[in-house]
Amino acid sequence: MMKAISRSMFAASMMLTAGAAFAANTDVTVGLQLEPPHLDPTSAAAGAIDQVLYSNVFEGLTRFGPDGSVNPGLAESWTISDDGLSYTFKLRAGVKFHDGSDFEATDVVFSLDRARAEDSVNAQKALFAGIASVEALDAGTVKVTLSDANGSFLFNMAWGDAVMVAPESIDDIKSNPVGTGAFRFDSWSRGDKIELARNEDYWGTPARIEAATFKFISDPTAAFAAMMAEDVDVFYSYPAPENLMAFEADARFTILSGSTEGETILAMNNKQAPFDNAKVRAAVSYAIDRNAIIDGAMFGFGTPIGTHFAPHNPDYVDLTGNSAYDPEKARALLAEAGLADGFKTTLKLPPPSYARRGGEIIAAQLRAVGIETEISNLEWAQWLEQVFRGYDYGLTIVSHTEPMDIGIYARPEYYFQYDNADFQTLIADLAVEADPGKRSGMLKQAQTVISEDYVNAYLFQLAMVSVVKTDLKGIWENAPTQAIDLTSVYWAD
Amino acid sequence: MLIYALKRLRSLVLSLLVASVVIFAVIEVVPGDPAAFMLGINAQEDTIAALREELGLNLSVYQRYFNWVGGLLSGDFGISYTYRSPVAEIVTERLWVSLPLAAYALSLTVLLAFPAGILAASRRGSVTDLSVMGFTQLGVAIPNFWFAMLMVLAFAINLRWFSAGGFPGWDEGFWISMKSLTLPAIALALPQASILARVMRSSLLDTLGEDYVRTCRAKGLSKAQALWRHALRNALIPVLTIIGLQFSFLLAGAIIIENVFFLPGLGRLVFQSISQRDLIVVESVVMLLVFAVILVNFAVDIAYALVDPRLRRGR
Amino acid sequence: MAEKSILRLALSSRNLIIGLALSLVFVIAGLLSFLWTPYDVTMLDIPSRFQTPSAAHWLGTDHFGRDILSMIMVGARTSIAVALVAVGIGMGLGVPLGLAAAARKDSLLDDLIMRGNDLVFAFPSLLIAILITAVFGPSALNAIIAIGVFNIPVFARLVRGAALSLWTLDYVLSARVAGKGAARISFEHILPNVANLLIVQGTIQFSLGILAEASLSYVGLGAQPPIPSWGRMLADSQTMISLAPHMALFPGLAIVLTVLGLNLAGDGLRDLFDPKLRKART
Amino acid sequence: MSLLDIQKLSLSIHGTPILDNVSLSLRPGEILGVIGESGSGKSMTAFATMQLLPDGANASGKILLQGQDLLTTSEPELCAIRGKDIGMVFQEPMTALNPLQSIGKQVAETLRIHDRSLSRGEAMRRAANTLERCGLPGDQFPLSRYPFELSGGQRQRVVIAMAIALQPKLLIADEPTTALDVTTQAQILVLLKRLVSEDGMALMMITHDLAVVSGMADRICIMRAGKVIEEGAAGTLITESKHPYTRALFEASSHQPDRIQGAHNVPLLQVRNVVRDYALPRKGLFAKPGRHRAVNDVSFELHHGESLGLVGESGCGKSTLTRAILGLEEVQGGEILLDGEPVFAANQPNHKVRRKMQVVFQDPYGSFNPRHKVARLIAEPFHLLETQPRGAEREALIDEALESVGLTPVDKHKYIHEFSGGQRQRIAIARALIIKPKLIILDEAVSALDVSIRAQILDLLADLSARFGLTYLFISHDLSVVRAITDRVLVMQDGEIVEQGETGAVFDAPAHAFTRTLIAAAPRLPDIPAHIGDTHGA
Repeated sequence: MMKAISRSMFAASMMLTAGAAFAANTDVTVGLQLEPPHLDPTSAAAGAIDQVLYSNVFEGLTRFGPDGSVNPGLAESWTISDDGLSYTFKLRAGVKFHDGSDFEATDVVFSLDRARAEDSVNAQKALFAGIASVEALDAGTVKVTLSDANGSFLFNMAWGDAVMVAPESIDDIKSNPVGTGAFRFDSWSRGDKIELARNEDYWGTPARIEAATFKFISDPTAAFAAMMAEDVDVFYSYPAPENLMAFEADARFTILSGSTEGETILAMNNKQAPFDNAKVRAAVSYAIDRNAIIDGAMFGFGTPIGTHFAPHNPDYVDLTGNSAYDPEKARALLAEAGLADGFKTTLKLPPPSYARRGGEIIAAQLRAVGIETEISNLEWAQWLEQVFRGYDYGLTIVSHTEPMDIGIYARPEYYFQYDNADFQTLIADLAVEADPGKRSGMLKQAQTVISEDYVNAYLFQLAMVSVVKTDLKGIWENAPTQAIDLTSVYWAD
Repeated sequence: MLIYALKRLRSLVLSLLVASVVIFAVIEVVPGDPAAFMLGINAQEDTIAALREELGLNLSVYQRYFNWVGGLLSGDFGISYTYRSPVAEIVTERLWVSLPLAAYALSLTVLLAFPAGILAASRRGSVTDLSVMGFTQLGVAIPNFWFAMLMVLAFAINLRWFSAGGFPGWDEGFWISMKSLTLPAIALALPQASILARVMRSSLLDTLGEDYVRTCRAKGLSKAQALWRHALRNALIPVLTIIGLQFSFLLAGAIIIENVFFLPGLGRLVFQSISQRDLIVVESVVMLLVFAVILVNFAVDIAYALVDPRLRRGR
Repeated sequence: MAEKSILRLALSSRNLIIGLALSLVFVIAGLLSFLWTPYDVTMLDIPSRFQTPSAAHWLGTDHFGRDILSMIMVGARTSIAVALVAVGIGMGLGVPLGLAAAARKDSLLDDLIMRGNDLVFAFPSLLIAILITAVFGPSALNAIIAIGVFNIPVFARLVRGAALSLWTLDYVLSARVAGKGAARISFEHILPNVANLLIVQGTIQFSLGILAEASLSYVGLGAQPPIPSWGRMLADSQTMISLAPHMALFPGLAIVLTVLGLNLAGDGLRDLFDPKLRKART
Repeated sequence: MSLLDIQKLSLSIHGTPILDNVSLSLRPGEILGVIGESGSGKSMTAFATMQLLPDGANASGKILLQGQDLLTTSEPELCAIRGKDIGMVFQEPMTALNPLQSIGKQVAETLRIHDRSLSRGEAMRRAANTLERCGLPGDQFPLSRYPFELSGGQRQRVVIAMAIALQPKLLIADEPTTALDVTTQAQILVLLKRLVSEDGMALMMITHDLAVVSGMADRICIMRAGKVIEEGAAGTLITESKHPYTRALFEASSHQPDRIQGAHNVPLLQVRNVVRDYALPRKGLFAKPGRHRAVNDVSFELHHGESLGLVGESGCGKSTLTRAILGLEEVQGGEILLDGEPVFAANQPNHKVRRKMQVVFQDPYGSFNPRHKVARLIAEPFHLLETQPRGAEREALIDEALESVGLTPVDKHKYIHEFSGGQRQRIAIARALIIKPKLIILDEAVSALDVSIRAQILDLLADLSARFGLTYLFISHDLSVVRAITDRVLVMQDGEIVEQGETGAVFDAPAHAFTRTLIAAAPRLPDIPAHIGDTHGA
């Protein structure tokens, strides 16, 4: 309901200002920390690709709203069979790709078949795993048949990895993406910026701005300077929270602080001694002062969590009480586990500052209860190799930014190696459960189980802080997915 | 002259060959699978295998080496793993930033170092000499990235004379681009100019002490004439060596400065490529840089011959 | 005229004195940090972060509320140890190689050693250091190796060049007449006479090592936290430079002063050893 | 009126006194020989006249050139005088020219610097004339030649051309022939004499070698330790001077040590058909490296107790031959036997043979490792022995060696820099003696020494030979020394022995053309009346 109201208010404000023509400000420059490696959202995990292209250039059958809700996208509407196994999508009419070709049912079949093919290099292939067949009933209708009922299929189809591509332009997609969105790709000077131009033939409400530039500034100091010099209009997911005070004090800028899907956790290697002992895991959890970490590493931006679930989700349960900061109790638990003198372990940290800074704070907090950590700072590639695939670690800090990913706790081979048969059954049941009430209950139960098993130490929900010029309106505050939807961005007077 | 050049050329080719083996060998052992990196943490094993196949990572080491070297020779640097576009294209794009930056910094270096070095040498022991020596001593000691940080603080954040970084692209206009390269070029040039000024000074002092300078004085040349007409050209030989080294350093060693000023140059490309395990880019760029260094050394050798008749006449 | 020369003599030794004094300050600070620092550098005190210099914290505190003076003291230890060992590697391998190359001038061995040296020189050093740490993981040890490798050709070349001119001297010929072999001559006659050069170059490489260590740890490839290092302190301060400039100022000054001190000391030593300059003076 | 009049010139450099009240004068067209041993201040007198003194120099007195005091003349005026009114020629022709500039340009520069209006072409034309006058005709030595393409003597001609291009009134020549071979020296001296007489220049000829000036100077000035000892007309000064230092100097120059002829007819060293080749750097990329034959089919014998001279100009192969005899390098043909055994056997230097010979080198400064004490320095040859003496025995041997060369055992605790050049050469001899060899090779062993010191060392060598029955191979370019100390002499040219025989016979009646040239070129002192020449020692 609230959504609907805010949507109509947006629409109203757009109507009011539409008459005024802005000679000067018809474009926007967005600062981003990471540059996409290439421009195909369907064949890489890099979030930067989605940030630039999702919903701006590429669209899927469904799409995420600013609040994380799933809305119709290129599919105008759909019907679901009673057994939940077949979805019939009715496509929007008159949609054209940027190269002028029509968007038709065959394109949907092509896109989905490509993503789930044997030799597919889609980074989220699991999203398509349940699809048994995709067929075009006519030019405007597609039928997708699933092998098992999947309550989150429509949600899956909204992901950036499930956007619609055309066979005609697929060969060049990595350097010249052709989609159906409100913006078309214009140019890319690698290492510096990507430029998008408004798609004048857009099927829906055309974008308010004429051109958008994504500028890649990995260095936080440079980001600060670029923002201060007004070289960029908005810095999305600003990388250095320590500078936010300066922006707050400056009337030219507004800070948007929203939630993300990023549960930041101190992951423990559940199969490696001593973390195979729940008491030790509990001790670690009690030894950690979440507020000190949020304050010290994130300068106050972030919400404490007690389980692996996003606090903005209606099904969230606050379980922080299960592991409130209590060093005495941590020491007692260690003693119970036979480790009264503490122990030594490794703490492997990927590059983001939440991990690097948080790691130093956690190391100090663990040292206070007798746990010595040897910190090694890793690059992502090394982290994937050593921690994620090699299980060669004791502790690590990482933010899980995929939406609704509590299911990873049901995968015993997942890097923290949590193996709980009851939990696995619970998640399997959840996947086939369609009833919203029951689903909610099961989700809450799942949160509680992993919290009470102290699988990991749950730290905080990553905040998404963006610095925006005060005059610039329509930037999403929250980040239900890694996207910067510019379709409704505009300049106020 | 020709024989001399051919000899140098032969050792150039030999060095390149050895360098290519070394580079390939080093990069082969870098841990971290590019395919796994690209697909992230939700990827499935078969997807990664498919990508490895697509990238040609499943071939044998020898095959990959020969493919790579063969490609280099025919101008085909391969396709970047992450960017999925030809490495040659990416590198060319970056060279348009790195080369002008290196050239700019080198010009500044020479423009600062030559007058300072010559002045100090010609007035040895004077206040000028002492202050040149003092400043250069300081210049050598300052880490360039720290100096860059301080300049950003002063000129970009506080005074706002320059933008803190970034590169608008040459299409935006020559002067705008040059302006954005100015702070980085100064940060790079300051330590190099200090080194060069010191080399210039000591080299010039050495030649000023040579017998033939005394001969010139006996002919009636003033100190300044002896310096400009005779000592300077002789003093240039070690200076040329240093300039050669500095150019290659500026080309490759700008990694940190490029990061501080977020310039889309070669250094940053390599740095990013290493962390993204885009090994083919790393290999090719390192090879290119080594080639540049060796080529510059070759050019310096040839320049020696132009300066020094003894080499020119094949002795 | 005469007073001027005395002045210059005094000045050159003043170089040495100031240089040694500056470097010693940091050596002593580093050594002292084993026994005592004003604050524990591993203890975080987030509420008192970003404090500017005061009586309690002479150089202020960093973003975790750690005492910057204490961190600089411990960082001195890291920087000096890394640079010193890297110079050791360079000398330990470079000197024998240079001696061998000079002893067998124009032989295949000489050619191999010198070509190898050229090759190492042709590689962009910082890049290779980054690659090395990418291969073996970031640590102080790998930083040492990465810096040390590039010191080898420096010393090899220096020693070869100096040794070559020594080999033409009559006392080496006398030793050969006395039946001494190349190895023995190298260690008895050549090495002691290049020792001065080695000390001077060693000082310079030492200072370059400090700079290199700072660069590497600045990009995160040096000593790992919680061990403080000057380069990482600068890296940490970078995003906070407008918020807390003192965090960037003091570690930077520590680097500058140490390097300056070592360079001055090197210059002073060179003046002291260089027979050409010495002859001009007496 | 004097052209140059130096009055009471005193000079100190960085506070060290160099010249003390030096007064001398030169008339137009006159040749003045300034003679002195090292450290006498003769070169500094020249540099003071040119006003090209090193930093830190402080001069007082007067240097009047045609009445103008050069000490008070401004630097721009001095620049106008140098090269135009005074020209100067230096000792070391190899380094006196800018290696990067053609000889034509360098000579033309003298002309153009003093006459701005002179066109480049005209200056080059006149440079060509000047070079031709100096014996470098344009058809053989085009102006575009670079210094490295010329020999030492030719370079010295270029330096002279630069100095006389403007026909200055005064030419200063600072040891202009010291670095040259005797034959070249003779040519340069002839050239200087000719130019002086043609242009009516005055010449200040600075040298350590009396013989060089005795034939050409009008007047001679003897300097010692910064002072002028004696000055006078050349003829009378040489023959009639009563000043003890002058007399000692003359005596030492023609010193003849008392020697006992003790040669047996038993060969000690046999050199048979020795050939020594060097590889030259490759000419072309794929060309085979060329070979240079440094020693070509050389044979001779050296008998027990004999003193054999080996004479030749630089580059004739005598050093190469020395190294081959010492067993330092392998020969490509022939054999070298010492006491009947090869010095180089099975590609290995033969230690057993080597301990029978030792060597004394030319340079008293480069012959010793500056970081070792004398005891260790002279004990080095012990390495050749099968059992090295230790402890007291070793000390005794060191003491004995030092005493035998006129030093004291105390000296063994000193470092080499504490000794003078002459003392160092004694230490070098002590080092050679310590293992009691049969043969000592003296490789230009006295060439770097001042005449008075040289005389002492020659006496010492004669004495040692008598006491220990030593055999000497005396290698030198200096004919007078060879004549003084050897029984027989070998003359070497281009890697071959062109003449050998009794020293006296060869010198008095040279058979080979080269020997004749060599002997004719050697400067000679006029005979000194015997009654004065009796004074011994110094």
